[in-house]
Parts: sequence; C-alpha cells; structure tokens
Amino acid sequence: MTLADTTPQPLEFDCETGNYHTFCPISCVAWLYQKIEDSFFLVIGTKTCGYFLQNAMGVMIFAEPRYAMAELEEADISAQLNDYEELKRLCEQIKRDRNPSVIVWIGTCTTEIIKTDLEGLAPKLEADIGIPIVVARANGLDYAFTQGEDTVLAAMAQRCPTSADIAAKTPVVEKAADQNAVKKLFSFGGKKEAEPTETAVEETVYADHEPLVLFGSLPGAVTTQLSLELKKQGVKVTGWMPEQHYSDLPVIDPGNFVAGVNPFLSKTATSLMRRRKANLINAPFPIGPDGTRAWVEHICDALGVETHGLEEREQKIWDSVEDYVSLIRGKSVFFMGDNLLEISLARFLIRCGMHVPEIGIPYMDKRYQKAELAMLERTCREMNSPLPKIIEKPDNYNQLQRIHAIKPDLVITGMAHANPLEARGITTKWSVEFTFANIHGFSNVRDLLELVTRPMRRNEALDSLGWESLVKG
Amino acid sequence: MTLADTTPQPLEFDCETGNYHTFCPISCVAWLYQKIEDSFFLVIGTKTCGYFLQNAMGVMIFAEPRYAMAELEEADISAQLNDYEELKRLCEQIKRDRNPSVIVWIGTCTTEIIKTDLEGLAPKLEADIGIPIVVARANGLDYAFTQGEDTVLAAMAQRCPTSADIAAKTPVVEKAADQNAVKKLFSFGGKKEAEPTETAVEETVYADHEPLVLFGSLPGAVTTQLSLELKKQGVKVTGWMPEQHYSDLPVIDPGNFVAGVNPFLSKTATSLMRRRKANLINAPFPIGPDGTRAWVEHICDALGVETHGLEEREQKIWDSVEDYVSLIRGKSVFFMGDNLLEISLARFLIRCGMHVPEIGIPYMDKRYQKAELAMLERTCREMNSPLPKIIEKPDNYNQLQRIHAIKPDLVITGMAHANPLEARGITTKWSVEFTFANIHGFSNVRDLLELVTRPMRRNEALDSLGWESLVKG
Amino acid sequence: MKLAYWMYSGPAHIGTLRVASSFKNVHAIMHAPLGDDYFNVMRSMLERERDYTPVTTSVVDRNVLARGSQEKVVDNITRMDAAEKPDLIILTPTCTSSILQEDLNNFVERASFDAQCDVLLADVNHYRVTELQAADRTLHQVVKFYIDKARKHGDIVTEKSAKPSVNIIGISTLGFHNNHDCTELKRLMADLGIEVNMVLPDQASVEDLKTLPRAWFNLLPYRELGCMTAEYLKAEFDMPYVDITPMGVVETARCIRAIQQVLNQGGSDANYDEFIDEQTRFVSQAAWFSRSIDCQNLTGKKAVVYGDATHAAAITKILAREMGIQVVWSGTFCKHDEDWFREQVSEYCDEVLISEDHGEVGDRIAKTEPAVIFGTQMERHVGKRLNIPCGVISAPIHVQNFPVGYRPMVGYEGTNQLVDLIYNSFTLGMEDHLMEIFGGHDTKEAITQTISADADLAWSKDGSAELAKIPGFVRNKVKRNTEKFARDQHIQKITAETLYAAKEALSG
Amino acid sequence: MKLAYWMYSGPAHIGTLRVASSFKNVHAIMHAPLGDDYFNVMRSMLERERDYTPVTTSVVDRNVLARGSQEKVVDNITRMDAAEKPDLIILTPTCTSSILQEDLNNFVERASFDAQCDVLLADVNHYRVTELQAADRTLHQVVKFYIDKARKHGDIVTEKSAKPSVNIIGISTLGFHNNHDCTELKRLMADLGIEVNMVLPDQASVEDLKTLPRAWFNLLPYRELGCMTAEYLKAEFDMPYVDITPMGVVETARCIRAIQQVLNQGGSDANYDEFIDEQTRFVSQAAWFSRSIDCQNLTGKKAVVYGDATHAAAITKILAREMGIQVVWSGTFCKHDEDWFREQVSEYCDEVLISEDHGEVGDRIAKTEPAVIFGTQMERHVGKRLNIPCGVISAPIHVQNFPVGYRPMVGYEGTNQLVDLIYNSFTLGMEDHLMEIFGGHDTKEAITQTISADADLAWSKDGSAELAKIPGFVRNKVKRNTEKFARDQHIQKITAETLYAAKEALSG
Repeated sequence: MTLADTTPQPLEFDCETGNYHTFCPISCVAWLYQKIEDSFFLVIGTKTCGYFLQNAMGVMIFAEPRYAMAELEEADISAQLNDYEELKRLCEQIKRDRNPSVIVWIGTCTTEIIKTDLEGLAPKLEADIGIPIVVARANGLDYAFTQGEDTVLAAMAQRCPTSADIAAKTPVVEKAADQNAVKKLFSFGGKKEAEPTETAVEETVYADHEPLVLFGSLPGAVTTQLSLELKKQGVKVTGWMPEQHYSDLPVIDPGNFVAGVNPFLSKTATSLMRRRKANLINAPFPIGPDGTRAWVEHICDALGVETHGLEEREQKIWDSVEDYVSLIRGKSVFFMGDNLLEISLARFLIRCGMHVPEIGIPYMDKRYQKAELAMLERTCREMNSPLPKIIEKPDNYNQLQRIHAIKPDLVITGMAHANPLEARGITTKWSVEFTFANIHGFSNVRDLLELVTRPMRRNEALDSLGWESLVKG
Repeated sequence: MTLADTTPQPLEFDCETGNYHTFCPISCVAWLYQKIEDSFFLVIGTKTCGYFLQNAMGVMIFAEPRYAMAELEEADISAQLNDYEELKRLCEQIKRDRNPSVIVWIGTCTTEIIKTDLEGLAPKLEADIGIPIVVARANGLDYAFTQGEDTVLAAMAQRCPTSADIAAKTPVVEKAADQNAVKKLFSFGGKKEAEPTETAVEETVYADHEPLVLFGSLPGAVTTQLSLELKKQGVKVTGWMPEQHYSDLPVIDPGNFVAGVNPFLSKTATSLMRRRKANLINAPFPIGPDGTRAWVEHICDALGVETHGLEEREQKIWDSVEDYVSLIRGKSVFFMGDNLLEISLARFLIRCGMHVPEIGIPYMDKRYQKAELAMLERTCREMNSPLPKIIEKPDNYNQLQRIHAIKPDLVITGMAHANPLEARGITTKWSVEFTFANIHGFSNVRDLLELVTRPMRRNEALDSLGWESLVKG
Repeated sequence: MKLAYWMYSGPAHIGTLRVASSFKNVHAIMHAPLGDDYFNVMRSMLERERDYTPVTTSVVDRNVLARGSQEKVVDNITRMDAAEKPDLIILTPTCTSSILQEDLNNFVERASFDAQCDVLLADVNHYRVTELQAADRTLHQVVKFYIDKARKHGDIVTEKSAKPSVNIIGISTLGFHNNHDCTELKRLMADLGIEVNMVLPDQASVEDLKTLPRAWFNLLPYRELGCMTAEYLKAEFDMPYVDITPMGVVETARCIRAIQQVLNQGGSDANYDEFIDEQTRFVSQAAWFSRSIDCQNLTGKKAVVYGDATHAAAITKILAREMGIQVVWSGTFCKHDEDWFREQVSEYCDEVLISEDHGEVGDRIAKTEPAVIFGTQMERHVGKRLNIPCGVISAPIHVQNFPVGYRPMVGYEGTNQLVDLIYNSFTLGMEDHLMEIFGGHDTKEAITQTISADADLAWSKDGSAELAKIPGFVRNKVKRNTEKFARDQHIQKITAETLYAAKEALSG
Repeated sequence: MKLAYWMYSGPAHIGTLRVASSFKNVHAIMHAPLGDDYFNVMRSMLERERDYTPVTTSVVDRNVLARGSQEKVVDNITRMDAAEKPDLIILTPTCTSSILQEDLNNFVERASFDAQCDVLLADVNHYRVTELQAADRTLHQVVKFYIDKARKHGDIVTEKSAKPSVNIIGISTLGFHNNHDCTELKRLMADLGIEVNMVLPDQASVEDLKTLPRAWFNLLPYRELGCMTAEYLKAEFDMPYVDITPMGVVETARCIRAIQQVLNQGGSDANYDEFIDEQTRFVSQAAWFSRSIDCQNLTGKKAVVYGDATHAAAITKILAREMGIQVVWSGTFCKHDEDWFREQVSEYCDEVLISEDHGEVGDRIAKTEPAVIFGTQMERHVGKRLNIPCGVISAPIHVQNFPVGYRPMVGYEGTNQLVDLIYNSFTLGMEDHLMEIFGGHDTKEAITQTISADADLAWSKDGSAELAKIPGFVRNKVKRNTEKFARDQHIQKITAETLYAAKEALSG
C-alpha cells in the first residue's frame, strides 16, 4: 500500500479563504516537551510568538518549563547580529542550566521570512556543543496547530537509529540478527532485567511479524493501552516515536512497518516512507471503538496476523457507553475546524448516530487520511446519515453565518468563538480539549464521550432555567 | 528569705470593682501544650469555655492540637451522669488516639460551681489507664489569664522527682551523690553522650553551688538564652520546670534553690517552698536589661557565686537599643491590667524614661513580687519619675474615663479595648503580645522594645496624614 | 461529656449578645466569671469595631459567689443606666453562672426600680439552645416586649405605609457577611420600589419597634435569625413574610416573585418580570458565567457543601442547579433545622449530612475526596491537609469573613461574588494539580510510597510503572478502584492490563 | 536574541487591538500568519466576552506570500466594511508581517476607495514599542484622526458643558480591573457633581470624539494609556488634565484636590474637603484599617512590589505611607517610564528595580526573602515556590484578574479592596507559618538538612539543636546571619552562644 494510490472520494470537498482561527503550530511545544522528558525546545521567533506561548501555556509557564523563546529583536531581524553566534550563546546557556539530551529548534514564520538557515546552522552547533539539535519548521505560513508536532516528528524520524548504527555503537555485544534484542540492550543500557522469566514468558504471546513502530505523541498511559491492545492480537510494538526519552528513539530499518495514531502526521509518514524506506500502514485512526478496531485490524492485516475477538471487544465498549451515546443520537454537530482530528471525530460521532452538516479542517491530506475518509463514507452509508461537506481552510466569518442558519446541536470550535456562540444559545465544545484529553483506544471511549456530551448535559439542565440567549436583541 | 516577711511598700495600691476584661486562665493551654510536647490538655467545662478556646487559639485550632474540651452537657451538670465514667471514657479515647505522656485536667468555673472532685477522681483514673493525670484549677472565679499557667505548674511541681525517686527507679545505676549526674542518666535514658569531652570541659566552667531549678514556661530558645546567661556567671541550671517533655521534669530535693521567670507564678513558688521545701530566690524578673541583670545578681547572690561583667553587659544592651529608647523617653504609658507582667514592664519602661500614671493589674502578690516592687520603687526614684498608682482588680469603665482624661501616649490593654481606643486617637499595644513574644533576658530586649514602640512608630507616621480620630462627634 | 475542640455554633449567651449589641443604644450586662466576656474581643477584633462594645461584665468571683451576686448585678445595671443612658439593658448569664440558679428575674425587677431604662432578662436555656437559637429567641423577646409596651401606651403604628415597604429581619453584628448583605438588600428593595421600614436588629432603635407593623411585609434573608419574630408579627398583625434567601439567580428571582405576590395581595400592582430578566441575563454575570466555557468545564465535578442551614442550602442549589456541579453531599450543623434543610437540598445532592461533629465532617470529606469543598473555616483547614481547595461559605465567623471590600452573598451582586468564589476555588485547586503535572523535571521520580502492597494483592513491575504515570491527585483513587476490581476478579497480581481493564469495567 | 519564556507586556499589535476593539463599532483587520490571532482568544476567554471580537485576521500563508498580500488585505477590509458596517477599520500587521516591508499605507488607501467607513493603518513600530506604548499611540492616532476630520467638517464641539465635566481616558478591554475601575470612577465623578462627557476608548463611538473638547478636563487614571492623547488635547485645546492615579486614600484625596483646582480655574467653586474627610474617615474603611490593631501588626514587615508603573507605584505608596510596611524594593517592567517611576517611589522604598527580566525579578525576591510580595502572576508563582504569599496587583492579565464580583482598585471602594488584598496576603502567609509552628507533633523532627556545614564553618551539636528551635520560615535567615557573624569574629565552631551573640550583635 503506497500513498501514491488515491482513489477518488465521493465526499464533497471545498476550500475557503483560510481566514480561520487556530492555534499557532509552535503550541506543539506544550505537549512535546512534556512527553520527551529529556528534551529542551527553543522557539526562535518574535515577541508575538512568545506572548502567544505564555498565554496558551497557562500555568505550565510557571513550572520552570523545559522550553524557551529565542526572542528575535530588531538587530536580529535586520541581520546586524550573527545568527550562529546568537544561537550558540543561547544553547550554551541552556546546556549549562538544564543539560537536555536534545535541543529542538522550532522555526517560526519570522525565521521563514528572514530566511534564517536553521538547518544549515544546526549541524555545526551540534558538533560545537555536543548536544543533538533537531530542527522543525513549525511555522504558521505552512502549518496549523497540531501540524507543529508533525514537523517535529518528521525531523526526529531522521534521528532514529538503524540496527547498523546500534551494532556499530555496541561493539562488545554480539551483533544479533534480532534487532528487537539489540534495541532492548540499547534502551536499557546497563540495567539488569529484574524479571527475566516474566519477559521470556511474555515474548511467547507474540506472533512472528515484521517490526512495527508507531508514531505520534501520546501520554504514557495511552501508549501502554494501545500497545496492550495490539499485544492481545499477538502484535508486538517495537517502539514508539517519540518515547519518554529522546535517547530511546526506536530503531527503524528499511522495510519495517510504521503506523500513525493521529491524522495530522502526514509529513512524518512521508518522511518515514521516503527517507527511512518504511512501510506505512494506512489505517483509520484509533479514535472511538470503531476507529480503534479498524486501526488494529489494518495493522494486523498489514503484518499478516489474524485478529480475534475484535468485534466482540468493540461491541462491549459500545454497550458500556450506551448511556452517553443515547444523549447525542439524532443530534447534529458542526466542526469549525481546528486540530485536524475533525474527520476521525466526525466519523466516530456519526457512528454514534449524530449528523454532521459540515467538517471544517485546516488541511486535508487525502492520501494520508485515505483509510479514514473511506471509513467516514462507509459509516455515513451504514448509519444512513448524509455525507458531510468537508471545508478545507474555512472562513470563520462565513461559517458563523451558516451556523446561525443551521442551528446545530453542538459546534466543535476553537477558543475564539466558543463564548460568543454560547451567549447566543448555541452549544459548543472546545476543539482544543480533544487535542489534550486521552481519547485514543478502547479504554478512553468513555472519556471521549464525556467530553462531547458535557456541554449538552450541562446546557440541557440550564435551558430549563430559561436563559438561553445572553446577548441583547 | 521567706515570703512571710512583708515590708510595707510606699507604693500606692488600690482595688476597684474587678469588672475588667482579661482572657480566661484556661487560655494557658495554648502555650503549655506547645511547650510540653508529650502532653495532652483536657479542659473540663462548658460550651462557653470551648468557644472561647476556639476563638482565642486562632489557627492553632486547626493543627490537630494536643488539647480538647470535655464539654459538660446538661446531664453532666445535673449529675445524671457519673463523672468518673465520663472522664474515663474521654481519657481512654485520648490515650488511644494520641497516647500522651501526661494528661492535664484543667478545671473551670463550672467544675468549681458543681463541685466536681477532680483531685479525687484523678489518682484512680491515673491508676486505671496508666497515664499520669495532673489536675489544675485554672478557673476564672479565682484566677486571671496567665495565672492559669501558675495553677498547672503548681500542680506539676508535685510531680517533680526527688533524687531518692530516681535512685529507686534506676537500680542498675550506682547511686551517685551528685544528683545532677543521676538526672542526666534519667533524662537521656539509654542514649550515649556523643561528645563526652565537650561535656567534661563544660562542667569545669561552673562554680560549685547548690542545685538550681528555674520555673516558668518559656520557649526553648529563651530558656537556652537564660541558662547561658547564668552559665556566664558560673551558675549551672539543674533543670527547668516545665521542660519540652513531661518525662524530663527536674529533680527537686529539699533545700534546692528555685527561681521564677515570670511574676504570675506565685502559687507555684508557694507550692515549691511549702511542699517541696525548696528555697525560693525572690528576685525581680528577667525582663529588660535592668531586670535581667537584677535577676542574675539575685540568683548568684543566693547561690554564693560572685558575678562579673554584669554592669557592662547591661550597659552594652542599653547602648544597642538607644535608637528605640529615644522614641519613648519622656512619654507616658498606662497599663489597664491583663497578664500580671505589668509591674515588670512598667519598671523596665520607667527605666527607659517613660512615665507611668497607672498600673492596672488583675492580682498582686506583694510577697512573690516583693523584689520586683522594690526595684520599681528604686527605678522611679533613680529616674526621677513619679510613683505609679497600682490598681488591683481594676474597673475598665472607670479606667477608660481616666484614659480619656489623661491622654497617655500609650495604653497597654487587653484586646477588647484596643480598637475603640485607637479609633479615638489613643495609641495602644495589646498586652497579650507580651505574653507570647520572647521578651526575657538580654538578647530579647530589642524585640521587647520593637513591640512597645511599634504602635508609636506607626501612628507617628499616620498622624501626619491627619486621620487622628476615626469616630464621629 | 463530649470530646471536642471545635464547635460550629457558640453558646447561647453569644446569640443573645449579638442581638443586644446590634441594637442602637441597648446595653447588655453579662453576669459571668472573669474571662467569659470574650464576646467583646470578638466584636472588637473580628469586626474591627470602632466603638466600645456595649456589653459590661458583672464579674462573678469567689467573693461574689460567697456573698451572693444580686447586689453586684443590680449595682452594675443602675450604674450603666446612669452613665450610658441606654433605652434598654438586657441581662444575661452564661453557661456557668446559669448553674447558680439565682432568681435573676428578681435582680431585674430590683434594678428596674432605680433604672430609667427598660431592663430585661434574656430568656434562654443555656444548655439546650445554641447561639443561633438564642439569638432568634432574644430578638423575638425584645420585639414582643416593645410591641406590648406600645400597645399599652396606645402608640403602636399599624397603619401601612403609602408606598410598599419592608422590614428586613435578621441582620446582626458578627453575622457572616451580614453588613454587605444588608447594603445589597437595601439596594435591591430600592430597585423594586420598596421602602425599607426597619432593619432588625442591626442599628435599630428599640423605640422604633412600635412602627414595625407599618411595613407591608417582612423579609427574612436567613433561616437562623428572625423566624420567631416574623411568625410573631404574622400572628399578631397578620403581616406576611418572605423567607426565601435571595442567593443565586434562581432563588433571587423566586424571592422577588414571592415579594411581588405579597405586594399584589396587599393591593399593589407590581410586575418584576422584566427587572428579573434584565438582572439575570445582563446585570448579574452569573447566568452568563453558568453558560460560559469556564463553567462548562466544571460540569459534573464533585463538590461537598457544609455550613449553617441558610448558606449550605443556598450554595448546594447554586452548584447543582445553576452550574451543573455534582454535590455529593450537603450538610449542616443546624440540627434544630434538620427538616427544613433536608427538604431544601434533598433534590440537589446525593446525600444529606446533619452533624455538629467536626471530626465526622472531616472524615466524610476525606472519604469523599471531592474536587472542592464549600464549608466553614474548619473545612478549609481539613481541605488544606487533604490538598482539596475550599471556599468558605458559612460561619463560625473568622476575621477573614469580615472583608472590608464589598462582598455581599445575597442579591445580584451576591451572585457575582459567588461566581468568583466558586470559580476560584476550583481553578486554584486545578492550578495546584497542573503545577504537579507540569512540574517537569521530577516526573520521573516514581511516587512509589503510595504503592503499598496490600496483604492479598501484589502489583507487578509494569503495573506499578503504569500507576506511577497517573497524576498524583487521582492516583490513590485509581489504585483503590483497580485493587477492588482485582479482588472481585480474583486477580492476585496487578499488571498494566489489569489497571486498564479495571478502568473500562468501572466506568461502564 | 533574548532567552525567555515570560514577558510582562505583549507585542505592539496587542496594544493596538486592545484600543481598536474597545471602541464601539470599530473593526480591526490583522494582517498576519495563522496563529497570530490569539488576541481574539484572550478577549473571549479572559474577559468571558459574549460578543465576537471585532478583529478579523487576513491570513498570510505561503500562497499569499508568493502572490503578495495587497489583494487579500484590501478584499478583507472591503468585505468587513460591507458585512459589519463599522465606523472605522484599523489595519495592523504583527511583528512577523511587518518584516515584509509592504506598503500598507497603500493598501489602506486602496481599500478606502471602496469602503464606506474610515480606514486607518495603526502607526507603530513593532520591534521598538511594547503593547502599552502601542496602545497609547493608537489611541492618540484615532483621536487625532477624528478631531482633524471634525475640524475639516466644521462640526467640532469646543464649547464647554454647563456643568463641570470630564473625559476619563485609559479604560480599555483586557486592562487590569479596568471595568470595575471605570464604574468606580463614574460613581466618584457623580459624587463630585461632575458629568462624564466621554470614557475612552472603552465603549466609545469614534463619531463622538469630536465632542471631547466639551469636557472641562481629562482624567488619566493610568500611566500606561492615555498620556499621549491628553497631551495632544492639551496642546490643541488647552484642556487641562489630572494624571494622579486615585489609588489609596492619600492619592485619591490628592487626585480629588487636583480636580478641584482644575474646576475652580475653570470658573467653578468646588470644595471637596468635607467630602474627602467623610469618605476617608468613615465611608472607606482603609484609613480606619491603617489605624486598627490588625494593621499595627503589619508595621515594619518587609514587602517587595513589582508591576506596571501605575500599580507598582500606587501600591508602594499605600504600603509605605498608609500602612507603615517597609517596601524593600519596588520595581516595574515599564522601562520607557523609568524616570516617572523613580520619582514616584524613591521616597517610599529602599531600592528601585527597573527590569523586564522575570528571572532577575525572581532572583531578587529570593534574595530579599520578604514577608510578602505584591506583583504579577509570575511573582505569585515565584512566591509559591519560595513559600512567600503574593498579592497580584498588575497585568499581564490572567483570567483570575477578571473577577465577576465588583473589585475596583481605584476610588474609595478601591481602597477597601486593597485593604483586603494586602491584609489577606499577609495573614494567609502568617497562617501557613503558624500552622508550621503549631503543627504540634512533628516539631521534634529536626530540619537538619538546612544545616549544611559550609567548608569553613562547623555547627556544634548544641548550636544545631538551637537552630532547629527557630521556626522554619526564618531559620535560613538566622543561619546565614549567624554564619556571617561567626566568620567576622573568626569563630570556627558555632555553638548556641554564638547564635545568640550574633542575634544581639546584628540587631544592634
């Protein structure tokens, strides 16, 4: 399966002015510095970028975060100062104060416009200060919100070792054919395995398949859940990109299989395929019981592992959340478009029995989202729901007119429009929350529905008090 | 020197209606439970007592204090319930929950009026539950505020061991003639002395004198300071009553010397003299450089130790606080009477150059305060200050008329009158603060003056703003 | 005997003194031992009162006890009468002096001969009623005394005012936010076109009590003070009263509608619908807050509520009805008002707690592990220990509950103040949790001390590691749930799988 | 380049947008890349604004960059003009788009042809000025534009109002407590018998700007916004202005007296002395609090202050002059206003700190170890780490600084609010310390980890034991002082005697 193969979609796609609100892609720093515990993120940009981060990060800003701005001042913009010397000064200070395992440079619109050659400067500085420097262009000229993570992971994909790298670095260890074993030794360093028998027993539950690396930044608890889900099918996850530590980047050899957990990681997928020669498993994303099942099935299928009990598992989850599903069945939801999770969420909510008149989305990679789009279509058919209109690069002003005309039961929107919509009696949910909440896999379906239904549950109670509209006229 | 010998005072004493405000003596619990860390104080009284404690204790109440009320309910008052059984139930719960080394029963007005025989019940219950029970009648019918401590220490004095008690309890230890050594073994239990040489060296700095026990509850840091002050003169303090732990009550044998640190401990003094046959050193109290010097001198004198360098020491302290003294010199201070520290404070402030028109005081034991009164008189003479009028059991209403007539520069008063006086442009200081602050000894003179001058420093600045009176008319 | 170090309401004489010293030109004589007079300190220190508290203690000491106290008490009454020229002197004993079983009525009679002012003995049983009940009773006693007196003198004013008018009953010194509430109620009445005839007892003159019947109705913002008086005035003069506490937008609207009904029954033609709508939707920010995104994120969070009957009931309703917050239990120490309280809150919380025992309340909080507490100072400190934020919503009073800035709890500005209180309680709690989550560097140090293997259960290495990934403030709960699940399923060793299986099973 | 993760004032375009969106019926077009439009989120979330923020981003993406942005910007202006019918559209770039060096004036000119409304390009240098300076400049620009326009049209209103009147300049959206301050100032003006002619820019209509000269004077509550406008109006129309921030009783009185002078110069006969006296002594509780016992106990305590120029200066004066609190240092991030700030506070604090560097501010706090901090949210968190309480007195704004309840900082109710803030900051700090002291059980566990023997010094057993008796919150300070003393005295081993000798020597 390759990305080149694009079958035509009967779904209707449209494109608007692109005057829509979403967070700047540099906001990915917020979750990535948390995920990769030995990292430091340096955002190279202006006061505008810095003030955004400070406001978006809320309380995190006060926790002595492992990120900072390299604030470009007038002399930097006008190129009176030497970029290399300036960055070196800052990175040396970071090394001195925090000594991270990696420094990630986050380029911004400004570095794009003034054409700072970050990719050119990094290798020299990396050699000079002895800390790996990963460069990601998470700028708002090219990317939206969650795509910031994509730029970082795409860059990081190049830093994943191959078996050969490992072998070269650990001469005392016998060069084993099984790269899993090599990986183990590498990542655990000198540590002894405390429960060798347990490990040995564990290995037997897995089928014999090609190595599989999953990509996408998820909290530790969620990666465990997804890994366990695959383990139930006999599939062993060789590694995650990223892991809790930069030094634990997984081994990726040509021909290994890779699969993403989020729909906004198309650049990373491309990078893994083109530059690491990995096989991408194009699957729907593990959001909702339906999506999770499809994701597991596609992976097993690609690895040649037979699945078992997945239908029952999916059904059991649906049964356990029927109380929530019954609250939204038959209702309508409008996606203004923000975090690129829109297609997956819409597909899941249609499966729950909702109708979706419009899906706004900042960017649509029809190849990377191919399986997801197909599943959306199939779901609509099966649920007897009209196909949603998909609007790429929407225009928020136009969308608001449409929302006031349609009056959907729920609008999933960015933070700029939620309060004004609520004041006009239209129930909303922040799209941002889906970015940060644990929504992946079977175990988190209830939490996902808790989020979706919360405003509806709350507003239903409030509506009885008769304050529906809180604006004059 | 015995208490029987009362020389007539040329000071003028008067007595009023006794309608004055002071804290209930049960409030001594607040500092005593803090001081004696392995104690538990049980106040046997009504809701009125309990509500007072809760309001007086402020934040301490929330810190899971080692004290509680045994709240007398209607059935207790009407003697439908058996006091012994009730107290046993409560004390067993205390033992179970907190397991203190001693339970102090604090009798109140109510137990006086309903004639609960606490002294009769205690020995039986003590035997039953195996925890020492000390009974103190800190009631408002007989005592004021700080005298509550006096009732507790007087009762506790009976629990101090004699050398003979110690010898009987430690059969393996050779019965040494030196009771200090015995005391050491007792209080340190099985612990080894970590720095034996240091201790040995230390012993040599002391003169050979009769054992000396000091009484009065002071914070650990202050007892250290006073002990060090005496050590400088070669006087060794055998023990303090109370110590941080109930189990460390000092050995008191007939003929030993005792000295108090506070003027409200007359009952304790009497108890030590009459029942423990100790020799009381009647001295002024170690408040102010003058009082501290006199206190040290009287003690040395009684023990036959010659003093050295005390005059210089006193002078040096005076010199170091001249900045504060200059603020109050020539000003007047009126004591409404609250905590029985009034005579000592007045004597010190007169030495600082203040005038004292009136000293209200709840209770005046002219024998126990003999040396202090004599020093007050001498100080007035030396400072050329008129003798203050001493009003025992004052009437607050009458005092307020006198204050408004005299307009003193400072009124030291209880909490009930401070705000209304301030609102009328009269500068005040809470007497309660002198009870809780560290004011004893040479080292704390500055803190003492800081307290005294604080309202004057503050109000001087405020007066320039022109808000002197904050009541209408 | 009862073992305790904290009580939620004071002894009876405090209630009597709160009412007595609220009135203008009324003096109280407390017949009590030294130290029982801390009421004066509370008033002076907590309220930062500028005036001398009009309470004099006639001190009972050993001598007085021996000689009998009549002479001293009578002397003190006549002295105060001469010196201060009050309208009324109220005599009260305390728990202690009431045991002496003296004929205090006789003392009062004796003193009345010489005194110019009226003299009353506060009629309460010091062992059977609390501060709150005593206050209610004393207010009733004073009102009845002066109504009777006016009737005797024939100068009672029963003719209604031309404009609709109200007596606001229940505002007193040392009451929880009472001063600001009173200001807000007066503003509200002005907005409604209602004249305030009298406020009771705060700043009221006893000589004016004869004009009470002039008002069209009585307004009782609090359950704790005024009910007896309102009932008495209803029985004597058929005066209607409104006893709906106007806290929160819904109850404030209900209170105003009840007032409208009362006025219209009295011949007025009031219609407050538009006023209520305007205030609710645009002047107050509370309805808007309820609908806003900030509040949406509070939906379904767990809270517990505890306090006096008035405030605990009001806050419970606001949380449950106006903000969609789950009140796991709601409690009060007003045992005497249990029936009313149950009726008010049962619909809005899972459980009702009636208890005066601070230990029991604290234990229940610890067991419930709510996201937030609304309680008294004691619960605030319990919360501090448990690391749960607490908004203080009820007496016992504390200097922090006498803010200088305007902080009413009733009326429309009150709804705003409550929004801040509730929102800040949640967010500052959340902030602490977030600081923990984003603390960064030390996330790796596993908090393994919480992983105490119970006798019958063991946590595997991967299970423990997984548990360590759960944020600290819910980790204990997850651990308990997982262990419960493991026991039910007869699983001896808890692995990561067990943990997530438990999550799925228990949330279903 | 500057390494930082926190800035005290935002970029210039935020200032421009705050002014633009404060006006009624003014729309802003932001010419910027995706994600630079978070101003809309701030307004909607922090202020819980019910209306859509009248700011539209004309998004610059890679395509626009390639094609040139003129067409898109002009199109967006004319579209918004048609759809929203604003009086004025203000165009602003951000730091990023300003580098493109496009001829934005030309864009504006082009758009003006088609648009019905006025179109202005905000005239600020995005790399040289802060949010605050940009706001000041944009306000001036708008005012000047409409004054010029009115002059051209000949409909400018220069005749003074009959009654004394004022323009209140500086109230804006996302300003620290601005909405409540505005209400309080309006009430104060009403009390003074002064009519409010206009408030700027909040809720003002640009069409009404021509009536600005009608007012007798301009009132500038804040240093940060309005000075340029006031200077301009003074130069153009000889309008006097009062720029004394009415915070605290002393400065409020000074502000009112300055107003009196201005009015009387204008021919009025105002005398506010009695009003000031009544408010100061009886209506506001602040003067009384200053004198009360609670405040007496704050005398001489150490505080540090940091914030914008207006608030840091005002709080410094209140602490030092009205409460007798020692301000060890007072600082501001308003570098551009350094001279004014120094002049205002030098008399009231030991040192002045001018710095935009949060790290430097934090370090100074740690070194000073004050009893309390008054600062921004950043200092509050620094205080949390150091266990020092902090009252928040200044922007950068945060949702907690948009209370729903009435919380003005200016005027007489403002003085009350500040009393609460200051008092609570101290007492809640004290409470934590007291909890430590009275923690009871665990006082015995010596906190020996703080007794780190420095290379050249040793603590004897009794010295360490003595140090352990000192309460935790001052122990470090005592330790440092003692060690300094020991070094000075060439003492190698610190005993209990050394500790107390140091105490005597250092306090002398």
